[in-house]
Amino acid sequence: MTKRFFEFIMLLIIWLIFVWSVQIPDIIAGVIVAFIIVLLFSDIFPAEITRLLHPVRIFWGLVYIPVFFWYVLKSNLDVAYRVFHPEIPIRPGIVKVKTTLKSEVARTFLANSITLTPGTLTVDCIEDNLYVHWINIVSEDPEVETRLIVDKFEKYLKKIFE
Amino acid sequence: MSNLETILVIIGLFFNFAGCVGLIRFPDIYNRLQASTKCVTLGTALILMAVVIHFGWNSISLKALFCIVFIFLTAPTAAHAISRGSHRAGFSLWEGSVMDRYKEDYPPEARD
Amino acid sequence: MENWLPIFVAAPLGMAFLNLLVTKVFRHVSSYLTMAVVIFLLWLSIRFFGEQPFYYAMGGWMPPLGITLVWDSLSQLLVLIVSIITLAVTLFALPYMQQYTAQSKFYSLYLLMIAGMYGVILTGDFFNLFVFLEIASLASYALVAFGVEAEELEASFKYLVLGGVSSTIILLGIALLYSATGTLNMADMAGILAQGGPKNLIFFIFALFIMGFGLKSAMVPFHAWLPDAHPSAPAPISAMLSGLIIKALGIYCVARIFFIILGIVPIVKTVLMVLGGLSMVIGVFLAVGQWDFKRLLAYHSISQMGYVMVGIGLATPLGILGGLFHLLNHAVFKSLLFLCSGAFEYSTGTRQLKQLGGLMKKMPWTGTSCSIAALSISGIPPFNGFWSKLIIIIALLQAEYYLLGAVTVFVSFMTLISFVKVQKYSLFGSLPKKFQDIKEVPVLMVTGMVILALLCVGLGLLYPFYGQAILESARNLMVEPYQYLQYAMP
Amino acid sequence: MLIYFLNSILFVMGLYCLIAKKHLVKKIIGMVIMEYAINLFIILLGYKKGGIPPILLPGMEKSQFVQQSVDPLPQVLVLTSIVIGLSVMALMVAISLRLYEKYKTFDMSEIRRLHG
Amino acid sequence: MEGMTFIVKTTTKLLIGIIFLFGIYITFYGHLTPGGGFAGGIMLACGMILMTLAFGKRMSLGKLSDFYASLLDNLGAFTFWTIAMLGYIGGYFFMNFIEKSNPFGLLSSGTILTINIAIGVKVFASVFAVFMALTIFGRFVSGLISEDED
Amino acid sequence: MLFLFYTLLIFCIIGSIIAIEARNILASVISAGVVGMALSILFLFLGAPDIAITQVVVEIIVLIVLIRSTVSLDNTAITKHRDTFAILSSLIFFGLFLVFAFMAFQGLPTFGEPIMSVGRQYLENSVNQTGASNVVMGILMDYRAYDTLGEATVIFTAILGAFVVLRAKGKKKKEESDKIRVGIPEKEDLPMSLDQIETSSDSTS
Amino acid sequence: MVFFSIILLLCAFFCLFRVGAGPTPPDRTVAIDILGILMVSFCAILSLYTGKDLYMNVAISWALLAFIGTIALAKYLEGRTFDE
Repeated sequence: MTKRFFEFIMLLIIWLIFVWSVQIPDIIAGVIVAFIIVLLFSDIFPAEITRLLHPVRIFWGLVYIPVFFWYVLKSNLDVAYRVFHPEIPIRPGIVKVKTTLKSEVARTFLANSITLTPGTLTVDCIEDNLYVHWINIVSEDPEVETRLIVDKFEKYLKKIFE
Repeated sequence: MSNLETILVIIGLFFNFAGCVGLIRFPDIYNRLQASTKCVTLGTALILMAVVIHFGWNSISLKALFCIVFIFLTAPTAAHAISRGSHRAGFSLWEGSVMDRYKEDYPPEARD
Repeated sequence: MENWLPIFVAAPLGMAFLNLLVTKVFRHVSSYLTMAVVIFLLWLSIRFFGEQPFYYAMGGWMPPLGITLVWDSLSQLLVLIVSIITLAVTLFALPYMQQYTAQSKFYSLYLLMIAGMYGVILTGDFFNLFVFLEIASLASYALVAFGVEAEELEASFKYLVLGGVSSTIILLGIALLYSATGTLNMADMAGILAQGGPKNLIFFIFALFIMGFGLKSAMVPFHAWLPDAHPSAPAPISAMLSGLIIKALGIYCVARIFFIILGIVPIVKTVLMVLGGLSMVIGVFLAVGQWDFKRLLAYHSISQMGYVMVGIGLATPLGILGGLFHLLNHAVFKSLLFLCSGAFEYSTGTRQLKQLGGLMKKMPWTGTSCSIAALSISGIPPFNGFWSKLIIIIALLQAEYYLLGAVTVFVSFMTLISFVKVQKYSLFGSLPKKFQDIKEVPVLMVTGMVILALLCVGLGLLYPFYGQAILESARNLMVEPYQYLQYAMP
Repeated sequence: MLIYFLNSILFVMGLYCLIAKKHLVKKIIGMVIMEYAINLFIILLGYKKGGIPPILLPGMEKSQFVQQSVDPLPQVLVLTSIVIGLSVMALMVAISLRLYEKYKTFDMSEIRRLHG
Repeated sequence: MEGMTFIVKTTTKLLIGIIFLFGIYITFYGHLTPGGGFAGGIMLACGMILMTLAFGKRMSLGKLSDFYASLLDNLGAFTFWTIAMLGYIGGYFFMNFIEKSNPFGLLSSGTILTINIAIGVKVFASVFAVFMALTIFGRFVSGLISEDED
Repeated sequence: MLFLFYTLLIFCIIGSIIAIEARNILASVISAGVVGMALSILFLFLGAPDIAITQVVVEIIVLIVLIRSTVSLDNTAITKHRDTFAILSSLIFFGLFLVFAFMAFQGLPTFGEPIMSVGRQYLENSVNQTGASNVVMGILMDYRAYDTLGEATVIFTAILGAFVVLRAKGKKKKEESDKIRVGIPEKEDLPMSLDQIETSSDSTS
Repeated sequence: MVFFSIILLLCAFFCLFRVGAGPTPPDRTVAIDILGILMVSFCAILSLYTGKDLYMNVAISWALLAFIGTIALAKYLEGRTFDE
């Protein structure tokens, strides 16, 4: 029930941002629309999101955003360097890393973060193993790979989602 | 339009450009995906960020924020789907690649 | 009050939507609903026939802003033709379509096609004409492929490709006209173009429209789809396609746009006559060698539409009269012939002429109507086909086109030969063994055919009674197009 | 004028693909391109130099809006014509899939059971 | 495995509500912002298509089965026709018979809102239905889409 | 500004050349999608956001439906029966068409200055008369609502036609029931919530 | 604005090159995916210079819908039909 109420409020807020006017008909329409969508899709919406309401999690989420952004920027500079370098210094391959995250939302965010950060691209995730395409392999030891790729995000995501 | 926004737009365009050059220059599908997804996502996000900064508290900037969130959600997911699909369809890695653990663990003939 | 005019479009459309809703609850009612709508529309078109011309503004917006429907003598003629033929074909379709699945979808598409034709005929706005033309065309593409056999799908695909090309070309012409005049209303546009427009552009638009509507009405260089599409459809749809669609979507649009809106110029007249002459000759030569009954009829459609085009393209009062009269007659007898072929197929299961024979004894009603229609199409005196062909030939001779007149007579003779063959192989001769126990088709099908057969006789003999009211007023409009500006605009 | 001409090149290319290519999907693509070209042509006919979209926003001067806005009527026509193009394409795809099931090929020159 | 990987599934779960919300926004506010019933309807159908792609057909057909899709299709078209006929009773076919108010509100423009909603529903249902028809076709050749009434 | 239009148009033309001449059918489909995307941006620059947003959704639907119609990945175009005569004659015809079109376009108003005799009336009156501040929707849904009814009917017809064409069989045999069980699962089998989906998919995989 | 748009157009031309020349189907898929995100940039730049929020609506629809197209292509690449 809390989950549905949370969804309802969130959809209503998004509706009001889209509409950007607070006349009575707009709000009534928003309530109706949000109610319909909650009725239709509440079972699809992942339940873990409601846990985000906890203030500690929100704090860590806010911390995560600049960290993530910093890594994204670094990765872009890295890619730009490789792109404009005349010899294209790459050493690609697909490596296997382990994750300790359990919930699906957290794993999704981990996979997406990995995709956007230096030189890595999630190809598949089966059970606890992430298969990651790495543009410049520095080591063939799974432990090192895990430490290099996963750990920097895992600690934040664990605090946010679990 | 102030300097900050112009600089943001220019950096964004630079990253977009780098991504598209990477799309041309890199040798195989996975590397191209790497370059283009990262760079174009960040470049577009920076341009949208310029919109946010320019308009302040406004419907345009809030919609731009939403747009950034959507792009950061969808672009990596799409990249993941494409790479998985192409690997499953049997398009193998560039011959200069070092290793392919995915193929070792799940060879094409053993898949469903 | 002129309030009843939009009902012509609204009733079939609404019934098409309602049809599928109702059949989810009550089954087997869609055919009766369709029948009710068709009878209602026939009553409406007869009740308000011969009214003074007027326009109806949709939504209460005055013409240059809103869309208008126009009720004048040319639309009256076409509405009457459509209503009558539709009634007969619907009567025929009630038993005939029992052998197909998904009948409610059939009747919905059928009603949509009718609505599209009424929309094209009644509209006074260029873009609206395009939209309703697309409705009728799309419904006919789907209906051609209704029994989903390989040949039908193939024919439907060809029809779809060429029909799509023609629609796009027509849309291009409409866009150019809009750009040149700045309005879409037909009367407004005619008023602007009467003061003179850019010459090159107008000629280009003429060329585009000749290509587009020529494809829709299957004039000869553009006829490739018709001999495949018309025979492939179920028999009632063949009758509708051959009897109505190519007229309402092709010839009517040519008459309305070329003569009334754009204003005809001599070179276009020549082009129309050349196209018509080619269609007559090539259509009939291709028809003579056919042994498939419906395919033969389809080629004759091309040939007979050539007559209409020659008559209209002549642009003398008598020629236009002959063309319009032949349009009416052809709608009647060609629908009847297709219905007869459907009846033969319903009873015997084949439409190859060589496998038929001696059906006159077993199916007297069908056989008699088939004979009447065959005599009528080949121009034997008391029937209607004779009179219209005679008028066209006299008009040709008056305008001193002796060669074309001779060709017309020759084509009529070839038509006669071709239909003598049909009669000999299907109705007379010896009855094959496997057809010994066939019966006459159900009574509703016979009713539909008999109505058309009676019309074949009646239209020929009773011309003095109805000609003035129906045909000559439409002719007068086409000869003196400035009348249109007086009643189609505020 | 040149822009209209380039546009008609696009149109003619779609027409060429529709008529001359044998593959059914290529024919459908030709149809789609032709529809695109004609839509673009109609919009180009209504463009005004330095024009703004025909949407009146709050706080906009009415007379200035009427002065600057592009022609709204072609946009209406294009909205309708886009929908029509989509419908035609859906029907075409349905028929071509069905043809593929019947003939096991997409080649129009092998789909030739009817003669004429 | 039915559907795609859990990454795609989770993204779909997060996005599907917003896609629907945006589609309905586009439909409702067609007379104030660009869009309108047609674009909104297809956007809603795209949401259903995304669900079909990510979760498989049983999920999306569980949300909206083919029977109800075609019913909605007919109902949308019929509603549109009914609006036109209501105007006809009021004087002219398609007359805008609802009172209009200030030009920048949701309810400012009479029948346009209702027409937008009718078109949106109609397009949503029909595009989804035709997508399902085209997709399922070929693997279940034996019989499709025909609750054939004899 | 004009330079942008030309560049985008050339982009469209190159895209459609690829779409027409590519050997691989998937490449053709994707380039048709690219042309649609570029057109959407062009509409946006030309001051037609309504069309742009509609073009976006239509382009996506076209892409998805066309992908469905290419049945396999290595689906190459047909080159064996190249009818040179037909191609040549059609090229000549199209060349003539272009020449005449070029001559005819001289009669049009110059690019960027439309006549707008009706358009100006719409712009002046629409907001007061219909209450819709989006003039395009005002025209589409009120002044020309009859057209829109036609448009909705066109979609209805096409979808109905697609259903009719995709039927299993057209003609009944005599005395045969035509209640064929469809490939879509029964109503009762359909899961109504996510939990059922996930449990069932686990059991099947 | 024209200058920025021209740079974006250059990027779009690169993507078009990859669509035309890409040796395998996934390459083309990547190109159309990237093009979809580039379109958002176009809308953002237009919105930045005109100050109207209607362009952002178009941008959001690009961001949401290009994703659907890409997912469809990716599923097709795996060799599966859309509904399983």
